[in-house]
Amino acid sequence: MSKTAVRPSALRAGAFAALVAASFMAAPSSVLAADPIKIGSVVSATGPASFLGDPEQKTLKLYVEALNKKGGLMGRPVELVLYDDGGDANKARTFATRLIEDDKVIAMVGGTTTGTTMAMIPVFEDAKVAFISLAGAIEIVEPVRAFVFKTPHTDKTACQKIFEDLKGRKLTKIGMISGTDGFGKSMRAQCLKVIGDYGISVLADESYGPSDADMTPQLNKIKNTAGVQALVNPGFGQGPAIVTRNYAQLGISVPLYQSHGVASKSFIDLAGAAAEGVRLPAPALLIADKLAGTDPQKAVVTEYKKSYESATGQPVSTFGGYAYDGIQILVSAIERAKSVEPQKIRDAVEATKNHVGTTGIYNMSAKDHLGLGTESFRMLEIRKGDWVPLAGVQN
Amino acid sequence: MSEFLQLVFSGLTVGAVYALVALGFTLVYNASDVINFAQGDFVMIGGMGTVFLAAAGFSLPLATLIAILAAVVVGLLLHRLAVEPARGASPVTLIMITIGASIFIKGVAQLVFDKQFHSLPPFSGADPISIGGASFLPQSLWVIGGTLAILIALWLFLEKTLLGKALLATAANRLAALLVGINVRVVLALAFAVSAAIGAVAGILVTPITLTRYDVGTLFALKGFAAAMVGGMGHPVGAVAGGLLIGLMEAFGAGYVSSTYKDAVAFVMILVVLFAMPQGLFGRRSLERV
Amino acid sequence: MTILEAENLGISFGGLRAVDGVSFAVAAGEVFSIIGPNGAGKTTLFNLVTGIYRAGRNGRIRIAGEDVTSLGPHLLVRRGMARTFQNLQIFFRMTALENVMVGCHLSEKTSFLADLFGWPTVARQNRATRERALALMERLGLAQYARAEAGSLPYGVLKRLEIARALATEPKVLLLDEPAAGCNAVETEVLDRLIADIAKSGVAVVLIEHDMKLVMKISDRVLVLTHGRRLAEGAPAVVRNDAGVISAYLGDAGATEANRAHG
Amino acid sequence: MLAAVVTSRLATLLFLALVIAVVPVLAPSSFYLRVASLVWIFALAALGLTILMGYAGQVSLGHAGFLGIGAYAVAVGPARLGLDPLLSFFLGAALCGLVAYAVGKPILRLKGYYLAIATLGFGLIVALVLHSEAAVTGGPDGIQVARITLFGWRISGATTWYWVTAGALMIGAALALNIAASPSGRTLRALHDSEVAATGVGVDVAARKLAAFVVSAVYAGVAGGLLALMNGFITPETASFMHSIELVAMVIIGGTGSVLGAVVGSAFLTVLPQALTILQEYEQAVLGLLIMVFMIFLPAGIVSSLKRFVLDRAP
Repeated sequence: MSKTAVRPSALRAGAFAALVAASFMAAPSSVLAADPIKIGSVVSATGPASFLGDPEQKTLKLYVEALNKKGGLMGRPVELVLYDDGGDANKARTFATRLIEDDKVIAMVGGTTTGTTMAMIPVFEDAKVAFISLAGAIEIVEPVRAFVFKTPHTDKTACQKIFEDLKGRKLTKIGMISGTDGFGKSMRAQCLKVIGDYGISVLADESYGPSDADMTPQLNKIKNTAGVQALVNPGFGQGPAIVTRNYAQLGISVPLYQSHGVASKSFIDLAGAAAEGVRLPAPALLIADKLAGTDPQKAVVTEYKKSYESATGQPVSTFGGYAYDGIQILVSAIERAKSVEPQKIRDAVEATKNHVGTTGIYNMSAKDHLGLGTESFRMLEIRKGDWVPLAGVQN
Repeated sequence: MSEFLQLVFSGLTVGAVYALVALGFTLVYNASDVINFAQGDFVMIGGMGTVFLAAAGFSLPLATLIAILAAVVVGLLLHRLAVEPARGASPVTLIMITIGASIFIKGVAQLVFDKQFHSLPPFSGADPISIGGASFLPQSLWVIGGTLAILIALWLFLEKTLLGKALLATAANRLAALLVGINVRVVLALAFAVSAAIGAVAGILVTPITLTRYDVGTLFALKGFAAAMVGGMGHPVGAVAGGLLIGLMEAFGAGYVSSTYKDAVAFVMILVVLFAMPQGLFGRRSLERV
Repeated sequence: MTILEAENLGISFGGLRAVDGVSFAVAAGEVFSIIGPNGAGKTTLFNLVTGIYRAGRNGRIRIAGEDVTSLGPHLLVRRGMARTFQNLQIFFRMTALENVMVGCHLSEKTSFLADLFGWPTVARQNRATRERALALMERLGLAQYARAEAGSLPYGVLKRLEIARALATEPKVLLLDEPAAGCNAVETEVLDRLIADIAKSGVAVVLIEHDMKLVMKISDRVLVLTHGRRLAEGAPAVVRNDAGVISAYLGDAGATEANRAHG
Repeated sequence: MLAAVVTSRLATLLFLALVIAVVPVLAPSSFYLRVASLVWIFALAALGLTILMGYAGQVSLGHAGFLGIGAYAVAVGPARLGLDPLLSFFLGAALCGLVAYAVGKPILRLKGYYLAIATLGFGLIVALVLHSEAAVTGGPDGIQVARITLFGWRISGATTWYWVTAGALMIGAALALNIAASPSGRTLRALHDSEVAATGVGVDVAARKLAAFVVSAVYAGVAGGLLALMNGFITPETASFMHSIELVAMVIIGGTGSVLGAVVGSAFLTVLPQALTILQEYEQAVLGLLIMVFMIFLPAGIVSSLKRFVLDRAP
């Protein structure tokens, strides 16, 4: 018995050693021809936030591909080192470490959700490498962290845009139904913060889970709340589409406001006829074809829309647009810095001025690592299955 | 009253889908003692398959049929290539295999389909029907009616056909079934096929209401499993009752308690039921035989 | 001295009265057998006595005079009641020795925390338990199987292993449910001596058994059950000749036949 | 026999120590140390489940709930209650034990799949609370975790955390092995095989299950606390259902009931996704496929199946 007792552990040793060895050999070692510039990215291409991460991933890949076709950056090819964190903050953190320690990237564009972004921030701050986040929450850039930037508008501006519109229609009592996902919860909190400035009050405040299939119970409650003059739905993914359908099903007559979380044309397809009359704040990207020729964003928005839709066959989304803006800001910063030194890249990103993106026009500074104002949002209404910019709120 | 009615409609519609998934769990469990966590993915295959086939130009009925067949093929492959070779392994190992299969199916689905949400047009219009101050979509009737139809068809199949009886016999006693000449392997494959078909039909019925995506299966598996357990594992009527109960609890939870904690309300109810009846609503109170 | 007293035990399953108002008492050193046709309620009676089923409202169980009616099964073991099972309940993934060592667990002086932190007392306790279990296995002629995985042992050995495990709890009363089932003549012979030996050591033995030869040979008293009720009770010779017992076992025709043979 | 148990117990620990000592030597960058640290942390949680599932045979599909409680304790304690991070860490582990006691008492009466669904419900409710009570937990966006200082020494850096987590795993493994070889371990394994028989020799089955549940919850809580402290940031995702499944998968894939199995299982599911990134969009499918293949061909888990394979061929 004591003889055989040694065997299993010896075998265990072998098995474990093999596993460990396998893990180390598995490190990717794909090398491009002329010493490429490595740009890192960690996005949630799968998992609950894949609705955001998938277009981001595709956009980044397409952009880098096109960039390399045009001869790359400063005469060197660009390598995009892209990892999928599945929406898990812990995995995101691991991949961030991998980008820094193993892949030795010079900058990073990614971080689909606020959670994954916040988990990765310390890695880039410690390594002193610029990190352009694609997530919404204001905490990412407030307080300002030396190496962290972001491209999406904050939820606060979306709320302000909605409330401005409500105020214009003299609607002051609203019902809210928010997703309990990061996006919905964060936007709800931001809306409640600024709502007082507009003299608007919330009479009914409901929520739904990220994968809920039916919101009639919550909407019915709002419907039965006396005095509700409008309905606001902060949320992303399938939630807003189902809310919109249930809203129509219950025959709720007050106006419905969605947020920039609906993000793409597929919302109209999913919500169908129920989407008629829904209003939302959105970046210029959604109405690329309707922009006036003089609109400063016309060119960039049209270009991105064309390249994305022809390559993927899917409608362009604002989330992909964030990634597009992020990588463009980075590439332009590298060009201006004429260097791949992380510190210089960071300085150049911070110096971004009048950068016309799909989301808006960026003017960053040492105090503002986002650089977008409310004017980047346009108020849209859905009419006959298409976005229609509302007059008077266009800039 | 109208609010109560509204919640009932909502709960029954969602609950009917849970019931169908739970029914799939039950069929496979009865025949093979396997808890098939890929059951929810059949729902996804049904919905996504129909969406993409319809988009590819197939007529809706034909797309539906092919999608169901696709789910059945996947179910048969799952049985033949993953469950059958592991015969005799412990239940946890078999569960792990089906979880692996579920991850695999989702992984393939995101390649074959995409990662976007999709919908199907409702079968008979989108104009809500109003009853007693509550309104619901015609598609809800399709879901509830479809569930009933499947239940009746399943009952007829199990009680009136030789094959169905073979399935029941195998469920009751595998060895005895083998001894009386039932081809147990065929029967097990049949159980996987039928449960896959039921899952796919559920997916097709519900997609016009709830939308679908490559990874909706996880949620359905979770709720369906809970429904099967609360009803009493292995009991078809229990599975349906469990599904409807959970659907209703979620609706009432959201409507009367808190929309944030509605899932908690449903699960607390499940716990209460299990404390009172440790074998589920319809499970036999088994006295330990020693 | 009376060790086990069971009074008026009864239970129903789905309207069927499986055991109905059965009472008996067993003294130290006595071998008390319960016989009856299949389905008479013998094992159910055991389950009532050992607390696996709850005795009916009027039922009472006493061990050495203490009322233990409402105690759970594991507490009854602490009071000195041990049993074996009709369908083997062996710890199949443990060695035979470990099976018996688990039986010693009540006499082990250790706690979960001590075990977790591996205090020196644990090793000492392990050694003591092992020795006690080995001695017990020796006594039952199981020593050579000590290190074998229980799942690999033959049926007859496992039957004895269950007895060893039950004895490890140091019972005052031992309930054996068909110990001779599936045993060959030689094994039955060994069992016969073993049971007598256990009884001689002062343990009250309650036996369910179908092997009538064995029952008649080693029992001090026999209780006959049929349809959950007591049919007869007494010394083996008395019960053997009871007309009711014969008809219950052999049917009425058989009873007539038996009568003729006697007459 | 006892000698054999002791030697194999020592052998397991020595082997584990050897692996722990060798990894830093081979690791080309601190990224590998981080991955290894994660392996040790999840192995610790899986070890807790090994005690519950492998020894006592009781399944829990809600153990990520305890991971979450332990993790949020070290985040919420200092941030909202002004507690010392180290104190919060131990309080978190203790809280896991308490919660496990309160929850386990009623639900451990349930058996098999019914217990599975009840624990699953527990895990979901924990995740839901962490998600919803944003004022305390920070909601779905997560919460910052204060860095831990020990006698004026700030614990940070991949190397430091490597040794901290490895040390925790060694302690956890030693304790788990202690239990296995003890009277309590025997009763756990006994009730795993037959509750009726265990009761029949006087084992208080309910109390024993509860003890195993509490200990396994504390393991998960400690693992969660370490994870939060190491990452410096935590989201409710930690307590998600998929994480519970992952922990169970680690135990089963590694080899139920084996201490090294828990470590191997944790390594399998932590290292594999890192290795599979080269497959890009095929990653998920291949991961699922590998899990299936391993479970079909090594049904008792990697460690246990290989052990059996060798023992069967041993002369």
